[in-house]
Amino acid sequence: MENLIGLLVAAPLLGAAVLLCGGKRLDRAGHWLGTALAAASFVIGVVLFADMLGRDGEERALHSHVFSWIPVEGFQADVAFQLDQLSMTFVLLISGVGTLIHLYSVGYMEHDARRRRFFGYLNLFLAAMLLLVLADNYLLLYAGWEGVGLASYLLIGFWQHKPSAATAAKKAFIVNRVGDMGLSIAIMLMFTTFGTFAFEPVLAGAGETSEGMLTAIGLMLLLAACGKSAQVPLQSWLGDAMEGPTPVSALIHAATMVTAGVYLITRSGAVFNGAPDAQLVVTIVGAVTLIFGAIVGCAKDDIKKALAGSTMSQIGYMVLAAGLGPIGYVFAIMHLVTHGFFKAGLFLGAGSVMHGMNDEVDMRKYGGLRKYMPVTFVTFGLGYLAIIGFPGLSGFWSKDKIIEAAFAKGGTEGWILGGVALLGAAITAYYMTRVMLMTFFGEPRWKRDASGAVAGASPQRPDVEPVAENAADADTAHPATGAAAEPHPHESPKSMTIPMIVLAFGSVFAGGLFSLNSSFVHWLEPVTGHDHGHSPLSAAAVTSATVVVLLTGVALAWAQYGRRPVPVLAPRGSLLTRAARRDLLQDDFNHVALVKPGEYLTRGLVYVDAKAVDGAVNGTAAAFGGLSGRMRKVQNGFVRSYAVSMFGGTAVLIAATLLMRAV
Amino acid sequence: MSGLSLTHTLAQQAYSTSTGEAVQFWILGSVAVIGALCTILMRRAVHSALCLAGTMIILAVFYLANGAYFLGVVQIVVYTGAIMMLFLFVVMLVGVTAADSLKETLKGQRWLAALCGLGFGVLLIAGIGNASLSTFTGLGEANAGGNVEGLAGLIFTKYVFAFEITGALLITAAVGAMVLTHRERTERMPSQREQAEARVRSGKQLPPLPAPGVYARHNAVDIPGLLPDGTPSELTVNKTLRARGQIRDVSGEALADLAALEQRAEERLERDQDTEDRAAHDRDTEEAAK
Amino acid sequence: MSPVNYLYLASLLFTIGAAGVLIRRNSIVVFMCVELMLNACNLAFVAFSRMHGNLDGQIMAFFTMVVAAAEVVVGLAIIVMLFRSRHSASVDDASLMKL
Amino acid sequence: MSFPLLTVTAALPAVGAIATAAVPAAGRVAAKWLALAVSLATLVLAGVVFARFDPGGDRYQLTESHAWIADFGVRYELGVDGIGAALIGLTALLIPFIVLAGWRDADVPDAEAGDTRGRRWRPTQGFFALILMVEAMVIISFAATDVFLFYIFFEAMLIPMYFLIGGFGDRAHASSEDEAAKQRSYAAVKFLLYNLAGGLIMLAAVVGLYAATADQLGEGTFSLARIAEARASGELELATNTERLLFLGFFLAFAVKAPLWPLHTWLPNAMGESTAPVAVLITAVVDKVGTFAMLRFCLGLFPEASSWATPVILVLAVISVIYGALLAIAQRDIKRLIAYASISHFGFIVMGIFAMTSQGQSGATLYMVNHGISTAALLLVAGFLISRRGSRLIADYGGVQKVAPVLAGTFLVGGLATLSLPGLAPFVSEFLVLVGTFSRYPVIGIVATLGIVLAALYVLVLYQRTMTGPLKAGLEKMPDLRLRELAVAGPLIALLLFLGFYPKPLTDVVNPAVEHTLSDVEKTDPKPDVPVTAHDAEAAK
Repeated sequence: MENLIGLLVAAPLLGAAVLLCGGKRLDRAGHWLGTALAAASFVIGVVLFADMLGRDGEERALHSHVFSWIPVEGFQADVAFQLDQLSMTFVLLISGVGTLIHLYSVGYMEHDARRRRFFGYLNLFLAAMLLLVLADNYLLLYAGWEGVGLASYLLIGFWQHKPSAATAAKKAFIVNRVGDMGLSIAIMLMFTTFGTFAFEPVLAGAGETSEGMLTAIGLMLLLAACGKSAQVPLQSWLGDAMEGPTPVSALIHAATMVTAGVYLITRSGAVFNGAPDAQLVVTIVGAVTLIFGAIVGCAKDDIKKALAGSTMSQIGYMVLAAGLGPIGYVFAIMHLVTHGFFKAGLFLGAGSVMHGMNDEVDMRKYGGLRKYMPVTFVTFGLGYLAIIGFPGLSGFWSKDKIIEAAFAKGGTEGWILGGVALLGAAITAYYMTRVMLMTFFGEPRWKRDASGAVAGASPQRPDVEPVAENAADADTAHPATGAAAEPHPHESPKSMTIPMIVLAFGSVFAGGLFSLNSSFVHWLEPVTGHDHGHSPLSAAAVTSATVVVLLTGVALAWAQYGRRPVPVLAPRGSLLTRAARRDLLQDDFNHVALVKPGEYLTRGLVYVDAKAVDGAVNGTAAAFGGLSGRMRKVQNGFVRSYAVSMFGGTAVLIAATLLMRAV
Repeated sequence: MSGLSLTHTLAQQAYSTSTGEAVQFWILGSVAVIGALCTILMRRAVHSALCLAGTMIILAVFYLANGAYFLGVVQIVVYTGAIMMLFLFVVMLVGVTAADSLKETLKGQRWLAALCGLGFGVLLIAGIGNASLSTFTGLGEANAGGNVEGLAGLIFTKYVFAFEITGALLITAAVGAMVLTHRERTERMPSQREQAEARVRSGKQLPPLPAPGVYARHNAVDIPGLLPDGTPSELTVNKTLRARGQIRDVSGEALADLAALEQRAEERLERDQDTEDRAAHDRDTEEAAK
Repeated sequence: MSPVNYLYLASLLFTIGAAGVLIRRNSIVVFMCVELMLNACNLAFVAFSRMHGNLDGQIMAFFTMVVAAAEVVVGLAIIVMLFRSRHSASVDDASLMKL
Repeated sequence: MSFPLLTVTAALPAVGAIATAAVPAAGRVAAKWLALAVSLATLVLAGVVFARFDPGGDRYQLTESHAWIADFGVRYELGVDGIGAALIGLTALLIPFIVLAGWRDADVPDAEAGDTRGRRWRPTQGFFALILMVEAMVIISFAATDVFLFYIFFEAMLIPMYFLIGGFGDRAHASSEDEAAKQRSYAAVKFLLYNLAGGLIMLAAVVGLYAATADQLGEGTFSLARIAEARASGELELATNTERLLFLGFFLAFAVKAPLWPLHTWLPNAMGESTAPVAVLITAVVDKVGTFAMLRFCLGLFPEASSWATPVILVLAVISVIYGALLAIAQRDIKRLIAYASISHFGFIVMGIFAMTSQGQSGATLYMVNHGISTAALLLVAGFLISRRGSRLIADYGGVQKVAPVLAGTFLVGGLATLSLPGLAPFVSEFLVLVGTFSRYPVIGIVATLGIVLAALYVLVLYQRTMTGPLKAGLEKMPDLRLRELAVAGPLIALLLFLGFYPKPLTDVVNPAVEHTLSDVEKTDPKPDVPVTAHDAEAAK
């Protein structure tokens, strides 16, 4: 059984290798190969899952040592896997949802000349993510961590010829790098403290070291988590990441990348438990991001950006929960899984909508689509209900638990966090309803504006071009949008709808399933530990509060977007709205605080290098040259001046002799 | 007794010199210095040479006074006689009149020279001054057997090798001088025709230069011939004379002579005139008488 | 009067000669100045020989004269050559060593 | 006396160089093939060296020792420890790629080639001969265990390098050809002067070492073994100041070669002006001699002085790391950008060496190898790119990936290796260096970690500007990698991946050598505060 664990990672990795190195001859079948390998890793996962269920709680963890990676005196890094319940949860989520997204992409990308490479990247993404969650030491996790960063870079920038895409990809990678720096420092701290960085000894030894050290490690880990999970202050890349093809967004947001941070924190629970200050910071970050993302989500008209905002805030929920310690870990993961389902569903739905509206993303140009794409409508709707936490659906169970846990933290913090969580729930309900209404209800707004308005509108996929076509003129003409004068909404092909349906099921039932005599809690308890805390409010009270706020949110949204028609051109909006449209000025801040100074610094250094460092050397050289030039003048070739010097020299000699005799 | 007086006189001679010598030293010494100064300050090499010769003669006298009789003579014969003549010879060869300006061309050279010279002199004199030279033994017994013999004794015994070597040196020098000054004609001498062509090419004066002197009234080489208008022509005089400015320009007097000549011719013609009148008048009166 | 004065005179002449070497441009005159310096030395030698009461000093002077003679011969020959080659006796014109 | 394997390994390229140079002007292609064959044969020999080296064995193996200049105790002593073996392997490995990549760089139009100005003018032959000559000298310096022997080749290396830099540049990058030539000769002279200056200082130190040994051991010696033995037996006790001065003498020379801030300014010129293969030769092969020598000679000969100087050197190293990265970001010229990146990486290497921990030094050694390979990959591909457009300016490129996806892909992999992405070789070494430094000097370790973010910046900015975005006019016809170029890029990338996932073969060889070095300087790794054994991990469960 242990040996299978390696295969989990190996399968998609193999796929990536084959697809990327395979060359054009794989163009025809490549995507199916990729999907198959993703599915294969899912199947293996299921097998292992079954096997794991066979054993009881404590003995479920599997270990497999593959080979010794970096053996240096005292520093032993192995490629070794550890499959416990936590990892298993992720494996299933990643490979499952991942496979669905592969399937979906088959349809979504079929017009794309570089579809083979796209699937290669997708496989790479899965492989890296699986490596991340299966590693049994932090260094290997780091490898997966960066691998995810790379894959996201490749996928976000998949349409490289679009400067915006390339920039977004670079941004994502670099912001993540900042997080990675945190992770590597954390690993170094572990190494110097414990002499190792394998999970088990570190987490076991966490109790024995000082709280200060634990806090340091915890904060560094948090920095890493912020990078990957797009938490404030490293959230800025997430929005731009929408430049990637929609399946990528779905993959990044639902199943893989952004969840890594939550995984890291939960995995390192022992460290955080020992460092309350670190935990507090985690919860604060979570809470802030929660609101931040929600507000951004309210303002965006781009459907994907709106969903991105929601992702941000949902991850905020998870981080918040993870920060609560043993009370929250389980629910963080649980919300992560349910969120995996419905967010994937939502994104795929959004993608399907765009697919139908030939890549229009502006919701203000949607409207009344429910008649044209029923399947999308239903699945998207279910996802919507799930995410706002409509009682009975997945989101409800997980989010409700988190809010409870937040209150259960106790003390003022408890109240504040709980309040924030509730507020977040309300806002979530608001903006998701807004998305829903603007997209599927109301009268169609895409007919109203003259043809070409849609065509001209910011195209998402200008790259869709016949394989044969000469690449050079691809960015001058965009066949996909250029051709279509007018949108003709239609339902997407099977390969796209099926995954959506599956995910919809997930988003409806998963939560309930998990909460059934709290099976999920028991499932994870051996790994993360769990305690119920003592909530100042009864569960019922919290639940009802949640329901109330979400209804208010929905009502507000309905009042604004349901009753009166939605203007096609966005109104100027309040200051907050405008700020939120610009992601609450995060980029402007970064630009002013980091980019500009950085540019000046580098330019200045170039000058210094040329003038000061190099100049010092050249200056010395010049000085010598000048000096010798002067000396040269003395050798004027006139006998008499030589004679003078001789004569003077004699005089000096005599003077010297006299002095000597005088002394 | 007498021996004692002898030693006494020797000591006397040893510690100081006779007053006569002192007088001679002070007079000739100052002259020598002046000569030296003139040597370096005269603008014409000839004058320098003459001054130097003078200084050397004075030095010869000093040698004699110092009991170096042989050297004194040699000084006069060899130095003043031979070497200085050699100098003069070369000066003539180079051109006696080439008076070089004493204007300094090298920047600061003169000041440096003055400074060095001054410092050097001062140091030297200071050195001699604080050297303990108060006591000295005269050449009394050294020259006892005669100065020349003494020298000869030394030269042919103690310094014989140096002597031989100097001999060799002299020979070498003589040969060297010849080699240096001897000019080997490496190329064929240009024929007359070639010279003529060269002259034409260089646009020089083709016919021989006009002879000096005027109408055979003068035959001195230092008198320029006159052009038809009576002005003197530089070409006719040797350029050395020209350089020396030793040209006697006689054009002026030639013209004066001409004027005087015409003057006299004038007078002569007038006188002939009135004699004829008188003659005519006489003839008339004779005819009237008849 | 003490014969030391001869030494003073000698050094004076020597200095004058040296100054002449430095100041004059005409190579012949320069050469004369060198001679002057040599003679100054000779005077000093003679005076010394008188002071020490032996003739070695005079021998030195003698040799000096011989060497000076040789030197003059060669030197003047060189001057003549120079004059032939560049129609000038100025030492400053012979400054080919200038960079 | 066993078979002189090392001598032969070094001699082969030297002979090959002469043979190549002797090829007549007509046989240009023959010369190329000859050079390639020789370099491959050398690679085989180096492989044998690597295989024959027994990690468990003595410190120096395959030793050869002959009296050379008896009067000055100079001996012809060769021998490799793990570090030397690894680096000889690297050198022999890279040269064939360099030759292959420079296949056309030295060609001149047939009109010029052959008999010009009455002389037989054969730039191609010269180019490859010089490269082989450099290889020979580098191998000797990696194998020399006699200080004087090392010094000679350390310096002699400059001569062929000078001609390679000054004589061969990529055509028409500057406004005019002679403008380019002027910059080239400037770069070459700068390179020569910097390294000569360092070398002369070292010479003084070498003489000083001789004097010291002669003074204390009776007869002067340059032999590492002899000196180490004397030091161990207490015969040789250098006075503190003497040792420090000698150390500085050696270190300066190596710091110029390495190059370490602020002695680095020759590198960007040299790498910028020379052709890509020569640039690789500079940064990936020749400069390694500097860092290698720090490890073998500075630490080996002057332990106390080394630990005395450590703080300053570490600060300089970390400055190099950050400074190089920042300047790389600001460059407009692809090659100069890579050059500054290399400066940053050399900072890491020096940092690892002087952290005096086994992780640091093993990391540094791996870093030398990995940086060699990764830079070679990046720079050679960049060279292919430049040769297509004839310009080194980043601004002249854009959207290349549309027309030349494979080129773009290989370029990206090379870049990712440069920013040390896990799974590619440089990550292993860089992380080892960081950990090794951090465990003794946390602050420096953390500051250096900034380097990985900056690295991401300059690599990705470079890639974005050249490869992505709309296609720049004039690039439409740009061809993708040719077979020869693939043969260069492919194996290098494969190697990067292999060493990234399985560096064990290297570490096994390197670790013992590092242990020896550490024992020289009498340093041991700092112990963790709370050592956790697997046992109490079990207990905790």
